[in-house]
Amino acid sequence: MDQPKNKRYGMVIDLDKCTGCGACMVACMAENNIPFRDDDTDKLLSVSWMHVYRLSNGKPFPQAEECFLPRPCQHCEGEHGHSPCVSVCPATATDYDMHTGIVSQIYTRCFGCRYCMAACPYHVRQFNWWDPVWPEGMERALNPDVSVRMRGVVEKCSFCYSRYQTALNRAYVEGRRELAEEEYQTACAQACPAGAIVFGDLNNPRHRVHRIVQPDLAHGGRPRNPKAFRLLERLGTHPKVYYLTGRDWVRRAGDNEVQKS
Amino acid sequence: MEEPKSSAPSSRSEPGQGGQGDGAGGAIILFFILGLAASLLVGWVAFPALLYSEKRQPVDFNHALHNEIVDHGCASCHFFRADGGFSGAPKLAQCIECHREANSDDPEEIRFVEEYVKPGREVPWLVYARQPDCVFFSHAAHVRLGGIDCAVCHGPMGESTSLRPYQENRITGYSRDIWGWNIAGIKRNSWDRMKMDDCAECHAQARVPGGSVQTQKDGCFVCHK
Amino acid sequence: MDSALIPKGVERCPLGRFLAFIAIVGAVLLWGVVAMFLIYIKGLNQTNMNNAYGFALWIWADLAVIALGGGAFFTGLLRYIFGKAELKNIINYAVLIGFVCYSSALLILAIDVGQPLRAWFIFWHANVHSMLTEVAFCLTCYFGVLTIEYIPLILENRQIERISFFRHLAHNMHGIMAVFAATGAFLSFFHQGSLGGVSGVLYGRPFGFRSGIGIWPWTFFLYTWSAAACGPCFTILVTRITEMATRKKLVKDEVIDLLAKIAGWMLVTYIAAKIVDTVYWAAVTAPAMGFTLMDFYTNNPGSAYGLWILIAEVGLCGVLPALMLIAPSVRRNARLLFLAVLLAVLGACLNRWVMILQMQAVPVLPFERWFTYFPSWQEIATTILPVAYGIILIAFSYRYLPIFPQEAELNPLPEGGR
Amino acid sequence: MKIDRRSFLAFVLGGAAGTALSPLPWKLTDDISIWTQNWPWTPVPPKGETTYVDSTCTLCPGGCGIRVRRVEDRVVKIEGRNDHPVNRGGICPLGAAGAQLLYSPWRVRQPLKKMDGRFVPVSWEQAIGEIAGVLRELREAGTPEAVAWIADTDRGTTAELCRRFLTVYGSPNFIRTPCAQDAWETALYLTQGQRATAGFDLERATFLLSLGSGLLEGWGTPPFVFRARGALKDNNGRFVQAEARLSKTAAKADQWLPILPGSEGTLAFGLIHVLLKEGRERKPFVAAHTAGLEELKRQALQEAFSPEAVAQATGLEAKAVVELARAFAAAERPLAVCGRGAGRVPGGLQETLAVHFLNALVGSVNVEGGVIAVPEPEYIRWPEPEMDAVASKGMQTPRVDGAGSERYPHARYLLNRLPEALLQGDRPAVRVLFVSGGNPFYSLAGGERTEKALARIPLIVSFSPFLDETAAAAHYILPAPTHLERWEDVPGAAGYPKPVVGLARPVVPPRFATMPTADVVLRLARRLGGPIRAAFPWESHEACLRQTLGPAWETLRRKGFAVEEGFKPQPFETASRKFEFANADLKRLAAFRPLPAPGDPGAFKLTLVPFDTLRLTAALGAPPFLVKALESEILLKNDIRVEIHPQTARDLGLADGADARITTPQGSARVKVYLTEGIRPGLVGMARGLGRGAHDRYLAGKGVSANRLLALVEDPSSGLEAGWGIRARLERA
Repeated sequence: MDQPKNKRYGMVIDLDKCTGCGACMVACMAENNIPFRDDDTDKLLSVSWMHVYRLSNGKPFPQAEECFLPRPCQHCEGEHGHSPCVSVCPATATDYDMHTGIVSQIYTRCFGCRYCMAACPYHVRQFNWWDPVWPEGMERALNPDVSVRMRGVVEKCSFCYSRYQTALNRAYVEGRRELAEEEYQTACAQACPAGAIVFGDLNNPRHRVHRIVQPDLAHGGRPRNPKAFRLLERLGTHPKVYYLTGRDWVRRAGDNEVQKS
Repeated sequence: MEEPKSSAPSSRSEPGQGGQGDGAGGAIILFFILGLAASLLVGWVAFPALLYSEKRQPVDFNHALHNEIVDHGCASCHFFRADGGFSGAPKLAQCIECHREANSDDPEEIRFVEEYVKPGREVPWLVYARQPDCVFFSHAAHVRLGGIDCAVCHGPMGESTSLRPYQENRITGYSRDIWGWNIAGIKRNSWDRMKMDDCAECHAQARVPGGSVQTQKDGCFVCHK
Repeated sequence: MDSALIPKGVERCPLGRFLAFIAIVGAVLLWGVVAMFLIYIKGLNQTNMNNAYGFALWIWADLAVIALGGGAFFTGLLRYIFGKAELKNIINYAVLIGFVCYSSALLILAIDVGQPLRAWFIFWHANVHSMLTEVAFCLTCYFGVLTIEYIPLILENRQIERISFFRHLAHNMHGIMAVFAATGAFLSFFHQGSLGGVSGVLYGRPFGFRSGIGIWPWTFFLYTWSAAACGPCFTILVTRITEMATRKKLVKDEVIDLLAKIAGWMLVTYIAAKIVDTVYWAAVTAPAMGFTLMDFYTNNPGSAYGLWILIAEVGLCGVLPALMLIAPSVRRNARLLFLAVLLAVLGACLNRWVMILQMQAVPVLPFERWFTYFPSWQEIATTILPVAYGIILIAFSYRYLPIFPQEAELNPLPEGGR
Repeated sequence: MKIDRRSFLAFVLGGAAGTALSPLPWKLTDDISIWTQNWPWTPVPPKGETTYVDSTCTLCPGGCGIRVRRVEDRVVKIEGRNDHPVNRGGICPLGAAGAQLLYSPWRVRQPLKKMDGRFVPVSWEQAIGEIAGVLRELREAGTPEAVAWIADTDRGTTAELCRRFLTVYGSPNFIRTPCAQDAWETALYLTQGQRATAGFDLERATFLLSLGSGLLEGWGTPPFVFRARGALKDNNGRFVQAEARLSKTAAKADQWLPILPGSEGTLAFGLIHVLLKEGRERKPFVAAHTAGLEELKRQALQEAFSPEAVAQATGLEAKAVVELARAFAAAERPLAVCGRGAGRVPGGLQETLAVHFLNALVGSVNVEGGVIAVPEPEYIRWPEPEMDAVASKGMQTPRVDGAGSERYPHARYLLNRLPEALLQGDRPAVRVLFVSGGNPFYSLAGGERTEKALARIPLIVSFSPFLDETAAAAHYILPAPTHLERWEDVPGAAGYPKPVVGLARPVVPPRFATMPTADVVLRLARRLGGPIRAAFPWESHEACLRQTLGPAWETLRRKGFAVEEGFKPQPFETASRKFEFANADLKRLAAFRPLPAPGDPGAFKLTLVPFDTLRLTAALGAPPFLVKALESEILLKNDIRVEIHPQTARDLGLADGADARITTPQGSARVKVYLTEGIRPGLVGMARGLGRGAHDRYLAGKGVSANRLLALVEDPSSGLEAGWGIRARLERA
């Protein structure tokens, strides 16, 4: 069977545009059936595929500056798809798909050893410490395109893979095999009122992500755009989520640096 | 306190043991066979009977009869929706298009009209092929793209004149068709089982190119959600 | 009451006192079992783990007991492959301790997973790239080997031995024990190493990551080596504690001395390698990832992972016991020997702790803070559970099985005794 | 044959072998794992056909276009409409969580009547009948003006029907809940003679100066403002935020001016001072289109507004004030906005006038990239109702809130003055209060005094779909359907610079026995009969909408919105046909004077400043997703965290996360502190929207409400609510 060209789905988040409003988080929660609890204030016990960090430049008032950094799963490519989390899963519950560049997580395969969580430096992986419970009636808002996760498994952002599946379904029914850029967008990119999140195929020069980032695909997708950077570039995880900023301190906050004095 | 010397009875028992051996050997073999037979009976006969509960479909639908009347075969009632999804078991609204009133004096049709059409109640069909929630099955990919016939997975359902009983796994809540009706999991036809391995088998045969880094087969998200 | 079960030629405490002891330890065990069921029923929310601390006390306990259980494979290797015949006097106990350690590890692992009822996926849907897969397979296989090694011991019970089949079985199993010892050593090499790989391969975690030789990171070899070095130390430690508890000499000094000497030299070589590894990591691996050594040890209020922990692990619990153990004078001094093996055991535990717990405490994203963790009582109870279980198993084995071949000789019964 | 131990063992062994050779253990193992993958207590959403319905969000005055995804008859997701001019695909967190409001188990499911302090279900017939009875009595007693109606909007058919009802009934007391538009609308009227709302052409401005406006915290229509800020960035425009706190808006500004709170008006006058002094006003515009500049000069060139004096008042450097004024004047399309935080408190009229003057001086009024007077929609053209004598007499009585009175002739609604009015006399001036939106029992400042005042009203009727604070305090709850279950015309989008009308439609049938508020009004009118009944010739709200919109109905129904793309602002309608910096009306206003925070600075060393966040709302509460998304810097377990500067913390001996007690002249509450360099020393920042007495268990009982600690502050020039903070004390708890 002939196969369409491989995609490398990725995201660019303009940190100078992001306002930290949280629409991406909520849109993600609604799209992906994220459970909520009476007390979700301990963010280390809470499930949220998208987390908005609040970065500070560490300077005193009034030189203090802040920046908001939304963090979905980085969908690391590593070397040949061996992202930090994928190779450690003992039960093949998480995988890197060369056709899309998406790191999958199969909740029914996962048995909750949490090795992947220890492996991920971005803390994108979250464990279902509790049974998900919806107050009576609110389970009606659950999206059937995304499985509800049971207690005891790890979950993470899938780049709204279910939206890819349903978009492909529509395309197949209409006799097409390829998707237009706007046909497959993640919930966060779609919702962002500031237009800070751009999503698309990094392999496709016509897609906005490619045009913005200008990825050097021969070198793990390093951005050629000088304003673009990736989190923890030095680790060699080769994430497919890029960040844009014109502020130097924000850029520096994206990676660790040994001070040469 | 007991006798400090205890080696005597042990040495005494040894020849006795050998003596008993022949007579007891037969008994041992017999009991072994008894145990074996009993457990095989339990495992192969009693267990499957206990594991599944049998349910009848709400309406005994005659596929063969309908297939003769309709113009587009299976697709007449089971079609692709505009959202790319597959309609699956028809909604009452579809049935009503022809069955506002009973078209025959078939008692089953009359009952269907009385119990469902008139009160406007959806028919709670039991879907033999219903997959677990974690599965994303794209009819579009298989039928439109792959050109696979319905029967490859669903068997000659369209030729049936009556709906066979639906068996539900008491533990998992799923249809017996998923594991297959053969309790040993032996399949003779492509539609005999619908477990993940069966999907994978067909994908391997069809040389669906694998994107998985871990397995070199299909990526997990191809069939999961 | 139970004297028919007690090995010949040795004396045991009265049954009443024995049962009282078991009851006390059993209460602790029960506490752990309650916690275990609580966790099974309510889930892992009963722990104080969180999304930043996915691995915690249990994984540490696993790694630690497996390292300490390394005494079994290494003593077996020395006894059966390298022909250190004297060690036959301690091999039984080493096997028993190993059995306890490995069964405990499996028990803890079974509690630690979020979905225990499908934990078998690790075998059925194994991912060959994962260190944990390797650990699971080797661990299970080696546990089987340990069971096979332990069975002849059970068969030597006075009452069981009376049945000729079992006596012959035990005899035959003893005969081929070298095969199992070799298998055990082979399996141990891999799973001890794989456990080292657990943190060593995590290239997203600069604290744990060690660059590799072929497919394995250095921690692979360091873990195997440290298990071989500290495992026998643990065997000696437990033997000595048993001797104290029973107020009897159970193993001759020269046996202990030999094992301690070998462990000492293993420790010397291990700690040398560890120092090289640490230096290379601090000077090359970590800086390439953007970290200096002090990034890992400072500015962590609440975590308290200061440089002291590295000094404690490598110096106090590494170099010091290594030097002590290779000194014959220290080995001859019972107190100093005890101290040395204790330090070595602590060193291995500390190493496993650091490689799992501190690894997760260190923030990798520059804008995150140090993460803190303190186990819940349920975690502590379930971690103590295997200790209680181990004590009970050892107590029963000691009471009813001829674990120590030299015991009768060292403790001649008074005239008129058994 | 003897069955001994060994036979038994053989039997067991045989059994084990047989079991292993049977499917039992293997199938059971597999099935048990499948069971764990589908635990019966973990819900599985039913599959079905996915459809999309376009509608308009009515959760805030924004009026964004939404696209509602349904699976069969369930709403599963709300997204922004890509083709909607206001939000163009974007959506705010509240809008995105809208389905949780629809499916909230804390919705009011049928009419409720409070009896002996508890709500009991009653029929619609009974509830409406009983309320009509009370209304009839009041009319018979000749005091129809004792009925008041609080609504969160005064536009659209529902609001107009409510107001019409009050009018023909005989009460002038229709009150819109306060917002920054109150001040802007008055400013536009006084300077331009236009009855219009203020729109801000943020997308095309090149220099945006915000005087304390939380542009990224809910001010205006959030998706529109957000996108506009992105456009400013793309156009290399400049964005300056003057605010005491490093809010999200300040954090995203190109420059943050950490001015003292409450000094926004002074800064505006200071900038005017510099502009005029240095002759940097846009002379062609000023000469051709404005009048009264001399008067403004007299006012602004006072010593009190010199850069030095302004520096003193704002905490900035004089140089910074001068530079800001120059940069503002030099920009191609400068625009200044005000309305603190999300704009829920109007602020002083003079302050808004100063900002508006600033815009006029640089020519940014009714032009591209400036403040635009957006006319109120005119599609509602109902015939004047026939009024009977009682109604006419009632309508002649002064409004209970004093709006339009001698003292505040230009104010239209002054809800903030209602509590004091209610406390006068033996009998409260209001005997029946209807509340449709705005949740005043929560969102009005003033703490216990406000509560006490409102509690004096003998009959309160809430139309809230949810059990919010106002509903909880009401005597009747006549639940309206949620925004996804009803028809609603949505005229205008807050701050959007063009006239736009949206249509909200029932995306799903109503879940409960609810009734649109407009239909309740129609039914009440029918019950009361006579001229009241005659004023409402419509069968239902939907019928009213159809007839009112006429031919536009079909367009709206098909497209969902109507926008006047080629809209051009109307010429000024003042007597001079110019923008007037001065006129008789303006002259009569009390002079500008920065309002201090209430309280004795000696006893209360600190100042509490409330702030808004998009993850909380005032009226609606917050659906579970918003509470989940709330930062742990704001809420930790059940404790609200207040922001203080590390220096302030040191002075008070408080560490980060420490428990503290905050006390203001209004009250006291327990809080936890959050130390940040992003706030001026001496201030205490507190998020608005927590401390809810009602709502669901995800929100209720968490934190404290800033409104309980704040006092109502009346602007002397307009009567509008102008509180921006209160003196406070913080102690270790």
